[in-house]
Amino acid sequence: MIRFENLSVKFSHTDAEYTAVDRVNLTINKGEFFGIVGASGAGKSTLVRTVNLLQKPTSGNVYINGENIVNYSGQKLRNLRLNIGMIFQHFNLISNATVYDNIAFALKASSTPVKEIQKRVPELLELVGLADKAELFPPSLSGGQKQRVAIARALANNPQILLCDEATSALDPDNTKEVIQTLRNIKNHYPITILFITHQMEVAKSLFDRIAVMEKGRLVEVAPSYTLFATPQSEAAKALISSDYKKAVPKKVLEQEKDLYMITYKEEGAFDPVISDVSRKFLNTDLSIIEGNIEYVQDKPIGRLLISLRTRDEKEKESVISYLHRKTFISRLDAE
Amino acid sequence: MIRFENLSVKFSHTDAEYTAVDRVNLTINKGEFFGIVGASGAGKSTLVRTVNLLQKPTSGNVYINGENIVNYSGQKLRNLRLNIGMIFQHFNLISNATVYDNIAFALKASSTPVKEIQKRVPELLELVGLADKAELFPPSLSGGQKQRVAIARALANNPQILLCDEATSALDPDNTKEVIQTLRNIKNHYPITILFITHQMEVAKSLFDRIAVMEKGRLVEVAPSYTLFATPQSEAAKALISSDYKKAVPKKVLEQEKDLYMITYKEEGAFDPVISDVSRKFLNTDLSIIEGNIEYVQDKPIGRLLISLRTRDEKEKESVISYLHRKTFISRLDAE
Amino acid sequence: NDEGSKSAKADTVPEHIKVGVVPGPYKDLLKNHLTKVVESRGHKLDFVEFSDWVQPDSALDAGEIDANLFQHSIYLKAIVENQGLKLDEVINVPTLGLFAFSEKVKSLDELRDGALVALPNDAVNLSRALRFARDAGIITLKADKDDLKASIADIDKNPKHLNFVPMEAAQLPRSLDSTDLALVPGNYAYEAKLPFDKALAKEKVSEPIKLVVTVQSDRVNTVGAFLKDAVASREFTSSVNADPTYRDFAKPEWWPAN
Amino acid sequence: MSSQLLESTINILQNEFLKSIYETALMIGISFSLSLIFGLALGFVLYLTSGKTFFEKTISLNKTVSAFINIIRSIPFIILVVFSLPLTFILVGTKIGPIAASVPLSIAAIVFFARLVESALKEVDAGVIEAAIATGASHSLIIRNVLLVEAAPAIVRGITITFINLIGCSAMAGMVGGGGIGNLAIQYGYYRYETGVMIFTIVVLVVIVQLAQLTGDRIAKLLTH
Amino acid sequence: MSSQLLESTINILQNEFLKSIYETALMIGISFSLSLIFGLALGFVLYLTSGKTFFEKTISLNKTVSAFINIIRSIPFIILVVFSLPLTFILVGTKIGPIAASVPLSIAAIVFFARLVESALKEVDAGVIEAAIATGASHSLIIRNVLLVEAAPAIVRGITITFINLIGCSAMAGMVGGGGIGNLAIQYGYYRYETGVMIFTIVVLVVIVQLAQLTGDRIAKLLTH
Ligand SMILES: Nc1ncnc2c1ncn2[C@@H]1O[C@H](COP(=O)(O)OP(=O)(O)OP(=O)(O)O)[C@@H](O)[C@H]1O
Ligand SMILES: Nc1ncnc2c1ncn2[C@@H]1O[C@H](COP(=O)(O)OP(=O)(O)OP(=O)(O)O)[C@@H](O)[C@H]1O
Ligand SMILES: [Mg+2]
Ligand SMILES: [Mg+2]
Repeated sequence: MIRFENLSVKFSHTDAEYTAVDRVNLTINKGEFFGIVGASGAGKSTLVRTVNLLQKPTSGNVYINGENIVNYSGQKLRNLRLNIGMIFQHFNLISNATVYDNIAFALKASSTPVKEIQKRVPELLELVGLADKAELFPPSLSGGQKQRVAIARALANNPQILLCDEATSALDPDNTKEVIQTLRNIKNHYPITILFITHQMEVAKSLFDRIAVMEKGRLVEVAPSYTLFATPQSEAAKALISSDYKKAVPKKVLEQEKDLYMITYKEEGAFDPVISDVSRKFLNTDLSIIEGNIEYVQDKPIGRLLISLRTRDEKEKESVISYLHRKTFISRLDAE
Repeated sequence: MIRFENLSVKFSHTDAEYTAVDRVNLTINKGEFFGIVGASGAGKSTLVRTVNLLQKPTSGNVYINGENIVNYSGQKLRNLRLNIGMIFQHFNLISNATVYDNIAFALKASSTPVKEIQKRVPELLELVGLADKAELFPPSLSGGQKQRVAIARALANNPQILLCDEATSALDPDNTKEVIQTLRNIKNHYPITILFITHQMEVAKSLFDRIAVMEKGRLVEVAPSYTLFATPQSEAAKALISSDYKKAVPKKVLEQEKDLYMITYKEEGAFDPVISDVSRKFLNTDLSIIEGNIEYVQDKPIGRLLISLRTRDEKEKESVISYLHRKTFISRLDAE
Repeated sequence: NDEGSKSAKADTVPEHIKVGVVPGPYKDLLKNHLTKVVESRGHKLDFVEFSDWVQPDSALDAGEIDANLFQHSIYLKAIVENQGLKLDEVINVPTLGLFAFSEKVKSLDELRDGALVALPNDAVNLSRALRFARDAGIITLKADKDDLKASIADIDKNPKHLNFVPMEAAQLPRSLDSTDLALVPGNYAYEAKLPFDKALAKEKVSEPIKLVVTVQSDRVNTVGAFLKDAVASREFTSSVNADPTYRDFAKPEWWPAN
Repeated sequence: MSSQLLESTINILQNEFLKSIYETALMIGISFSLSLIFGLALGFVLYLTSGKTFFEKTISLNKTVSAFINIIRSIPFIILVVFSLPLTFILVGTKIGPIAASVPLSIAAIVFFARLVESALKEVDAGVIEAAIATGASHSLIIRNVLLVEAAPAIVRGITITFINLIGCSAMAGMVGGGGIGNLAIQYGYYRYETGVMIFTIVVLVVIVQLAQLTGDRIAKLLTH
Repeated sequence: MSSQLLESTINILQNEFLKSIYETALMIGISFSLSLIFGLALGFVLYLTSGKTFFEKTISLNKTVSAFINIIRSIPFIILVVFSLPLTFILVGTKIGPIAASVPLSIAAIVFFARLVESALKEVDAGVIEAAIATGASHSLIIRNVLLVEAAPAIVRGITITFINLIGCSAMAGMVGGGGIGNLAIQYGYYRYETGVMIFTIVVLVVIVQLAQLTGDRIAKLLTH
């Protein structure tokens, strides 16, 4: 559906040249929820902006439905854009137009009949929970409200492709969930393809089919969400995903517990009562969960637990560990 | 240190009146990291903006260090503001001034000698990881980079009070952690008071001493972070905090497991090997962790696990549950 | 169409005669003294005011007005030559000359070396002022090539090294405190109520520089004759003579003595 | 003011004032409306052809229009009046009177306002325009619903400035027999030392200008959010 | 053009051109510099006193200044010249010549530019100003480092417009013996039918205006980020 081929974007300053996107190759399938994550300044926004040619690539190609669009212009480009909704990192609302008119604008862009606009705008406002703010102007809106207007505008034309640049960054968890639910519903209705930049890993987990990790303009990792969260490969992905337990768990606790192990459940064994089993098999070793997180990514559980082995029998410990080895990934945490 | 007394802010539109902040009473202590959370449009930004009088309250008072500031003006107000750093939800950088000059501006505001400005700006840039972007102009920065400039500007004058309006919303988790670490370090050096609005519960957990929850202009809950996350009282707080497990756990799993219980560790019992104990005491019942999260808020663990009781002896189940009752908060999850 | 309307008009004297004027004493002259005469003969005068010296002629040539009164003979001749306009004068009227005024000196001889002399900057009055200065003996001009076009550059001898500054004529009376001498066209001096008897010198208003009533060449015998007749009438001249306003105006040669 | 002077003032005003007001209204009415329409259009042309955001390869068109505007703006108004006489005759069939005077006034006001419009459009936030472009909207929709709306306050301030400038310029309409209040002030106040008439007409002008300014400011404020 | 006419043109230009250039340079130099300084200041006064962001209770000051500016802008330039004569005399000791002409030119340019500055400042993003205010910066720092910087491109465009307007107005300096190129065009070209001189001077004016526009556009672009 969308294919980046050796895509680079460079910016030049005075004499220096800065490569914001560096030879990216990537294919995004029709109907996919595709996430892009990466550190601030990694080039995510720049990459996504090439899809509707707001950013002309310096080199390389972008194929949409098999057609290379980098040289599109005029009516052809406009038709392309009519099918692509975009939510901007900075909202970019028309400040002297009401909320209603901001959304109506997108509908006018696609030559929607007035009657239908009058029907559709209230629907969209309802969708983002701003039915009572239709007549306000953007400067009177809160941050999250602005973002929701931007979301409504992007969805107005039932686009085939939706580009979201941190579309939920200004929203509280509740609203975020609603937006995600909305996007899911839309996806259930027709095969919209979504490219979604986010820093919110919660969002990434619950939304994406696959995720690309960017670092300094490069694509360093592309994987299904589950794989990425379960077994991140690149340093960049690890940095983004693993909440830093060493900092999260208080020093006092880390010092107190001598034998700390990090276990990560393998997908197959996720529903086995591992801790129950171990406790019964090895009576002299208590397993206490110190910190951890077990959740579902793409309907599959991902578990990561920091456990303390409190053993009264050093030899048994070995056996516990090797037993756990069979059921999970396990690694000793160096107290350091 | 900061005290809101019966504070209200109303906006009027044509004829309607909108109450954005509704009779808020709140005291924030010196040196406290104070969080404000709440749904989009709840009035968080409006409340915080009264602290440096960017927003004049409609009624009520704001005391800073015991002095009511709502009628401050002129030099007195400026002096107050010199001691208050603010990070805006929309960054608000001077677009025609370089990153360097944007930060230098705050230092000039406090009449810092030129020599010192030349020393301090690079330090601040280093602090937010933008040393190489000093000569760029804001429109060439990525979203996160802009936010980091705004952070550096707010910190420039070592303010006594720091107001952060979603100061890390555009940052990736890694950068967010760094900023939080930076704020913590600052706090270790001198008793800065921080008022921080955020939607990122991760940030809330790791940063705040106390948290206020706002809903429709009202303060509906104020509690130490631990208490709030462990035992949220208001609906608003619950909505923000509890990740919605019913949605997170796939339907298939929920249907498959008949006996699902949610257990929440009590602070005292958090380090006990509860699951180990139960497994050994009740040999006919396996405990499998389906979903959950154990983490540290204010250096104290908060645990919440969704467990499945797979029993081969219905009578034993009762005993398991009452055993768990002694050690934890436990409630049955209705399959529904 | 243009031609057609012209010839149509050429036959008759219109009921409303449109006269182009520049506001000032000459408009008043017509308005206060000629209107009655014209009305008594069954016609009306409509004034079209202009504020410059080019448009009234081109409007007349285009047939947009029926006559005008603002220029003297020499100017008219030059215009006719330069622009190929088909205009003719029919009669001249009492006219104010130029006056030399000063707040600094009592006579022209007292002018210091390098004194500032202000003159009108429009071509008509400028050349006139230069000739006036020549006649007053403070400069000489180069062998007269074209009376109407004498400009500062045509000054030949300037023994006192006078510094000539051309400027808006109406500005001359207002700037007397900034100049040593100002050569002020009479109508502007008149409007500024400068005392004519305090003038250091007075232009001799020769016949060709008296203002003339002008019409299109092909209407000399209709509108032209009508206006000439009205102006030359006893009613008009005695009415003007009775008005003290026109005491200092140089009367045309044909003007009756009383 | 002595009663005699007062009488003269009243006399002149009775004869001339209504006519002058009418002439001014006519001249300003025509040239102001034309400058709004064509100045706006020309300002948009300048803006839309200036970069790569809207049209590509139009830099040469932009330079041509810009140079054309600059040429007109270079010509002193009095000479512009002369230069435009042939055009005036073709357009309105006469070279004199308030309607004829409206032609050079319109030309001057159009190019002047065009520059103000261009300047106003250049202040519109690039992000907002980009968002509009991203919807696939046609240029005409973007012009009407984004550029015009966002630049509206600045354009209204430009309209105020243009109107006031026109009032000033229209004083020179006397050149071609256009008359008008400004000319009344000049002819009677300046050339004929009728101070009473001058003061009165200037007061009228001040009132008109002040009203224009207040109206403009109010509208600009209403349009700013 | 016949060789005789050409000779006459060359002759006139030899005599007058350098002097005219000098006079124009003098008049524009003085009035342009003054309008930049005072127009900018007045524009800031208008802006800063207009709302509650900077000064409170200054609405009456704002209205006074605004009315004052409107009064000046209401007065036809030719009458402004007369009105300002006493002031001119006090300031420069003479009522004639290019320096004297600079006084009314400056007055007109100052109030004109002040309005453009006001308009430019009103376009500055409210959030950016708010952020600056929140730092506790003094008004003067905010003016220099925020308002001036953010409004710079629009102000530069305003400077270009003012400069070009001044070139146009300076043609009227001939009124008080100010001379200048515009006056040369009017006196020789208009009144004396020296078409050669007129065309030449207009070409010179067009070049000056075009250069001013290009320079202004370039600077405005450099200042926009
Ligand atoms: N100037 C204004 N005029 C009218 N209503 C306003 C104005 N400013 C804010 N509001 C309204 O006040 C309410 C609170 O806004 P505020 O910006 O404080 O919300 P918030 O809690 O910060 O939300 P968010 O998390 O989305 O930023 C919103 O409903 C908003 O529409
Ligand atoms: N117009 C420009 N000129 C110069 N550099 C630019 C320009 N636009 C972007 N950049 C640089 O390109 C890099 C990538 O920017 P981009 O906006 O794509 O980052 P991002 O991944 O979206 O970051 P964030 O998460 O912070 O929004 C940044 O370092 C930025 O400074
Ligand atoms: Mg980005
Ligand atoms: Mg907010």
